[in-house]
Amino acid sequence: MSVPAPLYLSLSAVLFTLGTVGVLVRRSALIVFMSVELMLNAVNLSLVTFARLRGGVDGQVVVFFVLVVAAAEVVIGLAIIVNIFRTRDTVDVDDVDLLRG
Amino acid sequence: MAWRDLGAASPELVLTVAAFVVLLYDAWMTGPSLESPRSGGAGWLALAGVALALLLNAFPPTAPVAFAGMYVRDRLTQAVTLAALLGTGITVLLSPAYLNRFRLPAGEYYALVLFSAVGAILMGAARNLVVLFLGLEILSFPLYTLAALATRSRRSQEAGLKYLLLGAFGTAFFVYGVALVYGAAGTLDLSRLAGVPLTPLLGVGVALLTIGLGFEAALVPFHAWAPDVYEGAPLPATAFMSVIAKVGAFAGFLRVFPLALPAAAAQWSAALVAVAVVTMIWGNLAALFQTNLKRLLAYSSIAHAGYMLIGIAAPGPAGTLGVLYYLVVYAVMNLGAFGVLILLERRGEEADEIADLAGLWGRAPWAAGVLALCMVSLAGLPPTGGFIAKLYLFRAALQGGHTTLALVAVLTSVVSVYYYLRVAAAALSGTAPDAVAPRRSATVGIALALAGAGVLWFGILPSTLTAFVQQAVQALR
Amino acid sequence: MTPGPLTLLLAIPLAGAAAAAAMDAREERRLRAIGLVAMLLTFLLAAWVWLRFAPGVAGLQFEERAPWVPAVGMTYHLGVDGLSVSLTALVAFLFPIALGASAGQIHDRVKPFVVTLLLLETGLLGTFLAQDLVLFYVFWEAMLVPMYFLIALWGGPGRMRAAIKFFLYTMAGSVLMLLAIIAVYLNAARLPGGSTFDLPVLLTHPLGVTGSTETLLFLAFAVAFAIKMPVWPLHTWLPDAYAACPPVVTVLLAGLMAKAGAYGLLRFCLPLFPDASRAFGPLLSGLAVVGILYGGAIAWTQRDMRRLLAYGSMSHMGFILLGIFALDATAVQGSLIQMINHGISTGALFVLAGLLLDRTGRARTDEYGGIASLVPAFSAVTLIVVMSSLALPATNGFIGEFLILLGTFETRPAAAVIATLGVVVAVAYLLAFVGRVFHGPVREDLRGLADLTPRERALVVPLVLVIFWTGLYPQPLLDRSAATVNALLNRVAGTTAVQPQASRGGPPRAVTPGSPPAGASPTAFAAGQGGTPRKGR
Amino acid sequence: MTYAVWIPLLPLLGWVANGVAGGRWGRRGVAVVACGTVVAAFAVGLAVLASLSSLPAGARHVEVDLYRWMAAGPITVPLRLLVDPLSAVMVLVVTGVGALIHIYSVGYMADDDAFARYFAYLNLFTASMLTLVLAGNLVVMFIGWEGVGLCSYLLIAFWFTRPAAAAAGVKAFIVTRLGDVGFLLGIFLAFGVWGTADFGVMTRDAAAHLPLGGAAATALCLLLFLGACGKSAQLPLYMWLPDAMEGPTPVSALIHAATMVTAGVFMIVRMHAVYLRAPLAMDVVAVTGAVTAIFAAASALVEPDLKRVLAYSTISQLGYMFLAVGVGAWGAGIFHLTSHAFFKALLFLAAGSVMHALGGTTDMRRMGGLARSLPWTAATFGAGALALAGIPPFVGFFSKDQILSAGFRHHDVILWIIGLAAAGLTAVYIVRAFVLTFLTAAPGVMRTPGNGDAGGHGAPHEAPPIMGIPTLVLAVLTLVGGALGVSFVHPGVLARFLLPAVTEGGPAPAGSEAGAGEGVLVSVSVAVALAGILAGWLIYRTGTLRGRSDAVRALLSRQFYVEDFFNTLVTTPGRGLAWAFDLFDRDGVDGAVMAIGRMIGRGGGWLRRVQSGYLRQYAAILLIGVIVLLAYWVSR
Repeated sequence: MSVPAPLYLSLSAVLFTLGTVGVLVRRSALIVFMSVELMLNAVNLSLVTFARLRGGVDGQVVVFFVLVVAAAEVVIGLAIIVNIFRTRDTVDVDDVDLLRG
Repeated sequence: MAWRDLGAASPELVLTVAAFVVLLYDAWMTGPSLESPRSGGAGWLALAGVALALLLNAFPPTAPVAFAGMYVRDRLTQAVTLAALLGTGITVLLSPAYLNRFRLPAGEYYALVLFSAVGAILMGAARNLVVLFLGLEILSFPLYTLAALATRSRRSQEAGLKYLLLGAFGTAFFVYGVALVYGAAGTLDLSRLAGVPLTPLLGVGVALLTIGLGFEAALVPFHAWAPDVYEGAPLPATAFMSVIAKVGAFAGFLRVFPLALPAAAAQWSAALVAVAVVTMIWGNLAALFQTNLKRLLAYSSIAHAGYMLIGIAAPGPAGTLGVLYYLVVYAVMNLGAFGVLILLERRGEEADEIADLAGLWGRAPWAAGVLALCMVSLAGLPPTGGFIAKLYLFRAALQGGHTTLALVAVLTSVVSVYYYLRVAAAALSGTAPDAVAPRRSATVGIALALAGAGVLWFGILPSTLTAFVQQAVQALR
Repeated sequence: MTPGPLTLLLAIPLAGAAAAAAMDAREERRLRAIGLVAMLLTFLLAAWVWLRFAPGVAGLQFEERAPWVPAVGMTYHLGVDGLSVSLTALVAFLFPIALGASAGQIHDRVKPFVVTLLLLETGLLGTFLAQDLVLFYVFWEAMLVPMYFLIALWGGPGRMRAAIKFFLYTMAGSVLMLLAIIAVYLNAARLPGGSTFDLPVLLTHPLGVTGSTETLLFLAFAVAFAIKMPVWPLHTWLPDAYAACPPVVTVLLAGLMAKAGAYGLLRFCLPLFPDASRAFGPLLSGLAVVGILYGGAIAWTQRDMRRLLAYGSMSHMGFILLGIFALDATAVQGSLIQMINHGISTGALFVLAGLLLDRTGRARTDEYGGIASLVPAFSAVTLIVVMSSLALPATNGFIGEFLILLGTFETRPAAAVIATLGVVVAVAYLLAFVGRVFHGPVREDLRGLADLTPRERALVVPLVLVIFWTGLYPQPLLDRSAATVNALLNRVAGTTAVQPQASRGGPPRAVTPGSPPAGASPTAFAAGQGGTPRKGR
Repeated sequence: MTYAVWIPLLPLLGWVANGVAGGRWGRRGVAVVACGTVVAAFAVGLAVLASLSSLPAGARHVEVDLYRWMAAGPITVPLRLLVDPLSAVMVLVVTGVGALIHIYSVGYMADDDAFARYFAYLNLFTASMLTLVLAGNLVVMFIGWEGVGLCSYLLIAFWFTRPAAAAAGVKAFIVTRLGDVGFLLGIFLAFGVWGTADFGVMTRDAAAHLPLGGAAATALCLLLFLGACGKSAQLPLYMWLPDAMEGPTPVSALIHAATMVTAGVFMIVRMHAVYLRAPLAMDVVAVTGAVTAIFAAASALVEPDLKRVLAYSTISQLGYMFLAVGVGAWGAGIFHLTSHAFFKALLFLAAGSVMHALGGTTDMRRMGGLARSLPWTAATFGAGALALAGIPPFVGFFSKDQILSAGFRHHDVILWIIGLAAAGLTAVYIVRAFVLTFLTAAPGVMRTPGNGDAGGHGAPHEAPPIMGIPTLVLAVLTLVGGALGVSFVHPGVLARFLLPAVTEGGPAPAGSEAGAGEGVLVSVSVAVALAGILAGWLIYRTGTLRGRSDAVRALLSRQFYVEDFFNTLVTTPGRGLAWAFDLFDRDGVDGAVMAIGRMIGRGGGWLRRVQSGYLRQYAAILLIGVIVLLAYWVSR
């Protein structure tokens, strides 16, 4: 249990970046979605680390909110993605380009 | 949790309760079939909720700070609530005609609208980053759903998807910002942030907070979702999100920047000035040659976000006054503009091209008049509220010594006149053989009358609203 | 506060607009009647104000002041003085004529036309009455909006483009003025009066801006007004707008709106920024001279009737600018009276051009020929108006140009000498116009052209009468502006504007000559009120 | 003497009456109103003259203030009339000759459709001219000055459906306006010097305010003289007058011979006290006059058009007048003005009768032998011609002689020689005109009625009495008018009467002195005139003298290329400049503005392309924002 806090934070940052890259490079809406979830969980890691550092519980409380929010996001997101799949038979975000200009 | 706390949050509670009542009513009355649109009662219930919330908002609570210091209902909250409720109320009035015509599930629609309003108000009342985060999410989730509400419209679905994915992406940055601020300051309490030294970590956190709020406000370069979502979402949803997202985001900006971080003003002000400049230029230029009205208004709303950001970027009482005044006026004038579009329909589709406005004058002169008036106001021309609002913001910019900001603001205003007046002239220009037949709707008529009157009132007799927001500003000092 | 005559002056056309808006759009005759009644009532009230105006008083009269937005120092402050009283009357005078002339031109959407026209009248009157900077700006910009719609909705070919060009061009100038207004207001925070937009209050103390700041503020104001006038080279919106406008609206655009620009220079630029006004006097005089000759020369080349008159109008506005920045009592008086004259003469020219366009639909001068023998009365009236534009003595145009050039000759002889050549250029293009349209062989396809109807006679006769009245007996107009102009020039002459001894030539009297009427402002032009003319040699 | 205001007011009322209601009361009514007002003005003029004569010589300077016209700043301009011998004489000339020509016009214009308009204009002209001569200050004079210019334009272009007439009117207006620029600047300078442009003040205080030969005096006089050049058709602004002959002939008689064109001379006499302060300007006036006199006389030699011959003659005679006033012979100048008014009006009216008889023809190559069918006309024209040539006892002899002798005494013999040469040429060209018109039997006399001008029909016949009688009256005046200024009893009646008006503020004018060798001078000038007549007769009647040079002929027929020079130097570049401005305005000034607009528009188009519709690109844009913001904050 002697892993120093900066490493947690760094891990968090790396995970967050991975998520970001995932959003940018993946074409499947589902994978993009998962990447966002990864970003959120990276943040959670940071929050917990900071809470440990600061010795308070604020950060850990926030984690719960973030989890709830992420769950809600999934609910809405999947609904929409399913709906899109029904109308277009694809979840490739690059095919979703009716609206532009 | 004391009753006093609930009393302070009474407008939000009333809206939340109203949202649930609407859902229950909808489930009760319409039965299992989503196709049954006759649910006018839901709209009235929602309206009653908004009205009650407005009434409660008029009374300042005995103890403004509530929920263990996480929530505050001060004059600023009241002003934000006013803007949010005005926007929500007018939206509720505008919607029934459209919902019936396009067979959208009214109960869900109204409930989502009310929830979203709660989120925006909560952002105005946030005294803690968690509350701000919650407000932001409560604000935006219903909006994602509203955008995708027309389940059989590919455009609506596309709008929903883009909004959701990009919104989640933005939210992630915001949450990361919350985490870093917490890490740097050791607290989530906004009122205690002022004394914290500005470390790079705090700076990065603040920057990430900016991204989340900027996304919701559609500031460049976090704006890219807005044009597509505005165009694809059902009209009343577009109208509503154009207003409520701005109210929430700028309430958040006010809570975070001028109020929580006054000491670091020099640092964040420069960044926000740059964002404001880019936003004003981008929004107005991109709007120039749009032919789709929803898209045009989307870019317009981006531009207006840039104007409002002036009030944040040039901190001080004048800036706060300007933002608050602008929010109220913007809610009224933007909804007035969208309201007229709701009346238009061509072969069962939205008639949202500028060309569709031809002949509107001949069929519905008053609607055309209100549209023109709102366009004039959006363009910031007297004697409308849009002018006074811009005047206050320019004053703030110059007072803060941001001459470049003011210059960009006025010059882009000139550019904006090009597209606003094109729309106004199209609406007023005579008769056209294949003119779109505007629908008649009493509630929309009332909403338009309210919007038109409001635009003129805030422009010709601005002293009442000015005094109201002035109190909000003074109470903060 | 009970509303005074000036508030009423704004309220009558507004009420007329409301009444017209409430009427059935199909009752066109009654709509026009309502509009005409409102405008005539406005005119009667404006005439009453003009007659009751006490000459010899430098300050504001019929003043009305009420808080508007006290939180930000905006006041509802109206008043007339020597600069504005006659212009106000001119506005009220030209509107009924324009509405009357529209009967043959505007056939569709009569209701919004009447409403828009009345709103425009309110805007214009407000521009001349407002004494608060923001209030002024509100009217200044607000009048653009109805004007835009008048061009865009009722104009001829190319109207949309011309309308938006007009709007963007003029607005680009005025938004900078808005920033300058705010800057003046913020700057006043350091002064004893505190931050306020109230012009007379601002003028009770020197503004305290100097150097490049004053230059920038002055330019921001001046450019806004220069575009509206327009001043070369900021004029290119004008030919397009004038040519695309419905002719009756051109009457208002050329006859009245251009004056708002010149008026703004006198009302704001000169008293607020006396040092910069003096510093930029030579430059602006030079631009005026260029405008006179350049506008006149281009007018001569034009074949489109309204473009010809448009450039001619620009040339004439050059004289007004020249007079203003001669900074000489005679010249400024001349400019003021020339504003009236230009309104009447150019207004009349466009009324007549409109009547011709209604009849034939021909915009180009070479599509006419010899119509003087077909429509003698019309031609006679046109000739009188043309002569007034040529500044023929005994017509109004002469009084203005003579006083302007005479005064300018004292302070800027070179500019005056070159500008005097403008009277030759004016002859060239105006007589070319008369020659192409009225003289020459009669075009057979114009046979049967109708002469002035009784209604049209009723429109042009007042204009002709004013032309001769001003030409032969301009003194009532000159008397009304004398004291204000003297006070204004004393202010400009003094480096700090408060010390009366700074004014050259003659000891300034501290007391207002004559008995000030009720409502005369105690604050207006506190410097050298009613002082003797600055001019000396 | 306030009633003097009725002198201009009466014709003005005639204008208003005929202008507003001329169509209602028929030709007879129009004629009565028009002629009646002018005759009445003449009567008032006589009364003014009488009451002026009853005053002591020193008090013959009455200012009539009507009201304060303009007062702005330190400037006050009253609407002031000045009644003194000079204006009284001018009033009588204008109203007298004017009345005769009005009456003549009733016959001449009898068949014209625009009868009422014609007389309205003529009345307006008379009113303006009377305002000009009665003016008490330069500004009021400018009312009349411009008013007569306007009427000149209107009447030259009276038959405006003829492009030539319309163009001639415009030309006249523009060229005279060019001179008026000088006049206006002169007024401004006067205000600069005296603070007023009042004749009384300027005359009285000329010496006090203007150093002799100073720049101010010279500039003022030259500027005013520029105005005079335009109005009186002197070099280089003469070119409008020959073209002005497009107008009806009575108009040419009244405006372009007798009255308006003499306004410049009158103005200089009015301002004589000021001119005396500027010897250089005086010399310029005299030299310009002399050169114009001989230049125009030479131009008249080859002119085929009868009226244009008379026009050049007018220019030439005006040159004499300027020569007179240029050497300070004020009285002689006014005397010649009066005498010229008589004989030149006579010549024009006679020419009008010819045209009337020939249906509007003015080309002398198509005339000839008219003495037989038009004996009265030939006789009256002959009287005028002799007066023009300066043959005693016609009035022209006396007046021209006074000018020449004044020029001789003005230490500058060259002026005298030029004047003498011009007198010789004058005799030649007028004999030529007379011979070609009335004597030589032309191969085919033009008989078809022309369009527009007075309509004669059939064989040439004498004009009706209403045209004949005014011509006769003028012929008589030409014969006996010399009595006004019989030079053997210096100073003449007219000169003596004028003396109070032209001596104020200056020394006694040169023209009034009796000089030694007067008899010799007279003999020389008569001899030159007679020689000219003889030469003319020998060339054009008998054909004895021959030998022509085409080069000289071309030179003369292009009037020494003055106008071509003017066109090349001023008119054509001016037009080119105007078109260049037009081009520059559209592509330069407006082009720059529109380029800004296009640039903004292009930016908008580019930004639209950025909005590609691809979600991942939007995310990338957002990320760019994130990176920039983070970079900013980290770099703080």
